[in-house]
Amino acid sequence: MSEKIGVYVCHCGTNIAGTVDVKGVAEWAAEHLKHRGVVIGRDYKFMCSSLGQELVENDIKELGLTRVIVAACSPHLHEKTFRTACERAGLNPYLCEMVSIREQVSWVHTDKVAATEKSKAAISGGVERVIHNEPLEPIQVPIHADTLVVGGGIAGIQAALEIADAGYHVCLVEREPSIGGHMAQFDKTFPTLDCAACILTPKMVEVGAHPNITLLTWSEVEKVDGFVGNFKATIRKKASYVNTDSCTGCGICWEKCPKKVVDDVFEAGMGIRKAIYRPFAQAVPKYPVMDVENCTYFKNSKCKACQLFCPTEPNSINFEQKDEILEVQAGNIILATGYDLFDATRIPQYGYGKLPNVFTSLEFERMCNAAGPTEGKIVLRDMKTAPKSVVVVHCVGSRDENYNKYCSSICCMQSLKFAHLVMERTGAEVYNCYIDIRTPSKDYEEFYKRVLEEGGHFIRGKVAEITDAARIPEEEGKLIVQVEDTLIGKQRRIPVDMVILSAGLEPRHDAKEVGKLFGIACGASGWYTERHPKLDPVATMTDGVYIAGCVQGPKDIPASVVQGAAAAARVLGKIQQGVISLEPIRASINKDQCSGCRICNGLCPFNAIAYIEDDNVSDINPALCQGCGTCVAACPAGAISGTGFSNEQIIAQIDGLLLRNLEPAGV
Amino acid sequence: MSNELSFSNEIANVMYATHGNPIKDCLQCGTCSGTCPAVEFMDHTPRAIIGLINAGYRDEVLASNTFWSCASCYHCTVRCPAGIDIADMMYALKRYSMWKGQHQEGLIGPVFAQSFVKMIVDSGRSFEPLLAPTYIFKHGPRGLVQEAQTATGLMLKGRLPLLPKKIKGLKKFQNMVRRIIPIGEPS
Amino acid sequence: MKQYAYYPGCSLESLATSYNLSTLEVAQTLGVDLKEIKDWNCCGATAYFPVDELLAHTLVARNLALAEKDGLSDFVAPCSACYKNAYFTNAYLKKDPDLAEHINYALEADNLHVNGTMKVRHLIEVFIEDVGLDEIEKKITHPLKGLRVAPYYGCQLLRPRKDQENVENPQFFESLLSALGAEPVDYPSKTRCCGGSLIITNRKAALDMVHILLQDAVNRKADVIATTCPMCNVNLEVYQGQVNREFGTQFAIPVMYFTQLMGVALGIKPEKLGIGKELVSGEPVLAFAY
Amino acid sequence: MSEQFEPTIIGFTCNWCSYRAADLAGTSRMKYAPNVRLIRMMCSGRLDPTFVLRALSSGADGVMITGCHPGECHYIEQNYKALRRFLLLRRVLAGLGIEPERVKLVWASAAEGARFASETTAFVEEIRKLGPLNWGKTDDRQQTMDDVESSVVNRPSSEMEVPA
Repeated sequence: MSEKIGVYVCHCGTNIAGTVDVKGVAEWAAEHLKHRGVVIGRDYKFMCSSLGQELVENDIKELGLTRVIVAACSPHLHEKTFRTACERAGLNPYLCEMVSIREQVSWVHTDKVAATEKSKAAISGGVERVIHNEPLEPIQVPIHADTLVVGGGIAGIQAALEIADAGYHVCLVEREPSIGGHMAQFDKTFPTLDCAACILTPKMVEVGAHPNITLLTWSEVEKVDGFVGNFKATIRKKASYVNTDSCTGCGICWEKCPKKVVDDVFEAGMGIRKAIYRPFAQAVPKYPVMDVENCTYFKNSKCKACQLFCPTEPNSINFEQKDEILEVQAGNIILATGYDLFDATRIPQYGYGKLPNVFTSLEFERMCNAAGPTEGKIVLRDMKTAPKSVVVVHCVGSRDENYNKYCSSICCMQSLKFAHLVMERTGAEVYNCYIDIRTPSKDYEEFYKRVLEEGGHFIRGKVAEITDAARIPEEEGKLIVQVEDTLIGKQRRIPVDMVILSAGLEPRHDAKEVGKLFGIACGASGWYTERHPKLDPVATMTDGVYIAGCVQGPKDIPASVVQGAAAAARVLGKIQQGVISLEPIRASINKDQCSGCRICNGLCPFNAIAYIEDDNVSDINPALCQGCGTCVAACPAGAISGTGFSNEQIIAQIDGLLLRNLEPAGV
Repeated sequence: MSNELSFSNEIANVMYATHGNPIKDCLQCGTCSGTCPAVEFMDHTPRAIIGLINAGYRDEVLASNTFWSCASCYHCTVRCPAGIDIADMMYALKRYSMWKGQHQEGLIGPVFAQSFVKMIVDSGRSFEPLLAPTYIFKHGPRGLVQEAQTATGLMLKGRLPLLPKKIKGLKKFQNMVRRIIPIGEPS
Repeated sequence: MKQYAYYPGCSLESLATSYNLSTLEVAQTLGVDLKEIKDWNCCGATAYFPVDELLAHTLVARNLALAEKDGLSDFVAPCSACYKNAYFTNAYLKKDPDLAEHINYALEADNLHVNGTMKVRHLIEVFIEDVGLDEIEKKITHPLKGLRVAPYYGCQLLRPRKDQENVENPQFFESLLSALGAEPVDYPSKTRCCGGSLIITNRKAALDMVHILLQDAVNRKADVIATTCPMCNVNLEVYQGQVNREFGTQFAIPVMYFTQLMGVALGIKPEKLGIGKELVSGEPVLAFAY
Repeated sequence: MSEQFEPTIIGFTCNWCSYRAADLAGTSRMKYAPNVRLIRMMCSGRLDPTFVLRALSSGADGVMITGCHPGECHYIEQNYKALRRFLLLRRVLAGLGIEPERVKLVWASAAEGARFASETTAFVEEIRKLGPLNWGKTDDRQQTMDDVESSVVNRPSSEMEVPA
């Protein structure tokens, strides 16, 4: 046996020593694993202390240790500590392994004998494993200084501006004709009631004019290749049939366009636009796009009014324009693709879509907006009558096993805002039907108080149903909201003119596919999974891909802005490093053994395995590989090995754990 | 921790087939009570009953007419955002209160349930006229007159048979029942 | 031709004989072979669960076991309460081996064994899904043109089933009525409870619930209410008189089984469908077809 | 107290969820049976079925495989592959005359320390009921192992894997 292994058993004060005979374990290892190369077994009060670390370092230097086992707490706590100590003493850090005898032994067992025996087995397993460890070097990857930001809502805008202002180039891709996202649709923002457009428009303009930002609207990412530091995105820039070189955004084309279309996106179905349109006046960029599905010319080759009246020279309308495919290089990617509004028709008992005066939150936002379809007047679906009484329904589609289990986080404040706006603009009676009022942010509770003082009514109860079937004369011609007022324990029927459904937020309908494109995963509720929910909320499991805003979970504007900025800071940090080191836990293919069967190719969720036609073998890109090892387990030829988790290591560890490595009795 | 079963767990245990329904998951939102078509006739709303159960107010719950007023329409069950099978819980409360022999006085529900069960065990089928005495008595003279009018009407239309039907394999059927509840020895 | 295990249920032998008659007539006309389960027993309706849950499931399981013994695959009930009981006992049997064991121990005394392999169907489902609306439409000889029908789903036909199904605003009954040439009425309480067995145990509550249903149907100018369950039918029809006395109303709206309406549209003679046995005359309905 | 059989169990955990669940069980001081010895892998997708057979033939009485809940895999969907392999493995075990119940699959998120602890204890009890496996404690262990490995390796690989 050529390896010299040192085994260190930590007392962790009494945390371990209280349940495990640490001294006995260390001695046992030195004696019974001697034939496996263990040259020293020590126990120490606190291995993670500097003195404990020195113990290891000195032994490496003096005894010439080639492998180190530290039996202590979980490797998630101190693996780095001990590996760094080994490195200081000149030993490759990956030749050090930790064995958990605290979280997995002393803290969870009470029987001292059993705990001691389990510790021995664990160390035995660790020793067998570490024999097969190989010295490894971190993988070095250069970082391309450009960043791709996907999604031009407030989170994406914030991220793009932070990075661009720091002097680096950003490509911002947006699916719609303009950036601005949902925030551009709102009228007022809680709790300060600033006008959304007033605070958003300057930022949008800044994006449009920024020398470091390439803005690609009406565009979608179709494919992402590469890996952290070196992504290559394929982007489809959809034909807008407008030549942006000559277009001035004067608006004559949409004025003259004869085809009216209900605007389901920006106006939430409340208003109309033309077949050639700019979604709203402050849109960035200012150029219109053509809606091919509704354009008269594209339907029956007649009309061309837009082209006819276009005043620019040369004419800016180009019916021959084609989609463009662009390739963009980027070192990092920020995904800020936002949310979809919960579809209220999924709750038939609320009557949305059937009872005209039931509105969704987004419809109501448009109605309040001075630039919206009613010019800011709050009216019933007849577009003229002001309501005398309104119910705001909270938790529509949220906190409900039948729809979404999670709290959508913004609806309480949004509903309070609605209540305020209704009272302010119509003087109507407003009832908020809620389960709990949640206002946990700065100045939010104060806003709630304000709405209470203004005379808003609050009924604690989730609305059961909304109907137009009157039972008594007072209910005739009204919407009747049936709800238990749980604070008085009575079922109430509240006749009102208008109902606003505070619909929850949902992951984008295509979040799963988009996530796949970027190699990131959705959690159980469909939002993208962050690397750590508390300590790493904007990074993802895929290096170089970050998330910001509602893609990560429901959040309001301040929180989205914070995340946009946070993601930008993370990206800037990476760019400044120039080069990043990646953990060398990777799979690799032995080309001589590979039969080219390609089973592994489809198994990799990160597209790290490619088939090389010429050699008839598959190959793994180490920078894309995340080291999960699925391909290693699947390779029928045994041609793939997993660095750090090889077959040899695991099988040796199994034998060690089962104590098959001990010398047979009597020998 | 006390070894005694909480009242909430006791009730959950009586919900055998639906397996430990999450009565404890109730968020007191009131969807059930807002939905319930019979809530006006209940002394506590369904939500309040769940609250009382979770708070361990056994006597108050058993004295309530809420679960005897449940029509088993399951509207609360399908709407409950916490996934509680509330209608089934109402059945569980009925069972529990009958086992304990503790329920509000003057209710027809328990008497009806018992006579209904007795009838099925005796004949294997249900037969409306046999039910009449138990509830007509409870309704008082006015109820009796109304019931008699209705019954006569139905009789004339050939909708009330004069003799109860019995299933053929009644003995074996009763043996089957006997394997689950004691109903006395076969005569 | 596919054969179905037919479980009429107790009501269809007494209060709801017309439902049974019309079911059998319509099934025959549409080529649906209903084979009545031999010596079935009462399923316990809603009155048995308050006493003993296990026994309630056993009573239902006996009928399922009898049907399984006949080697048929579909168990069909025309009564919504019977249907709901059979549907859930059957489902629980499949997913809960302990429950199945208990029940089978009891069934053994009757030389029976249940596996939970049946597909439990409501009669209306069989007509709509297996026969198909197109096929029904083809056989209509007396379309119910202009007849405004309020489809009353009631509770247990839909609930507590909810897996991905629209239990709040279903449409299949409406489609069937349209296929018959009738005009389905959109009214808000089509899935609202009629009070069910409360009519016996809490008369006041039940009458109140029936009152609301009748009111809604009449407000929306329905000529007739169509039902899929004997219990609903009795509550809405037989107790209409008591509702009128209680609330001072003057309802006289016919309430008919959907099979009776189908029968009329298929040209079957009213007597054969049990029309004439109701306390609120169904005569006005016939005027639309003949 | 009479000598009761103490099974030896090998547990495979993924680095991200179930290993952290075990950590959490530790930091929360939840007590569970000491019979399971854990091996950390990056992902349950790394689990080669031969590891399980190796463990069983080397003296383990049971094997517990743990991973992130479906839909929560750190590597997007590799735990589904573990699930697929697990199901196949149980068939192979049955074919070899070994109770498939000796191998258990448990999903545990990093927040489910309690679940990890209770599932472990429950599994130890299950294996205790089954009794010692004693596979490989005979002299021809190596022979058996070779048979087993070939029986798995020679399976059509398409059967082993989830189509991409």
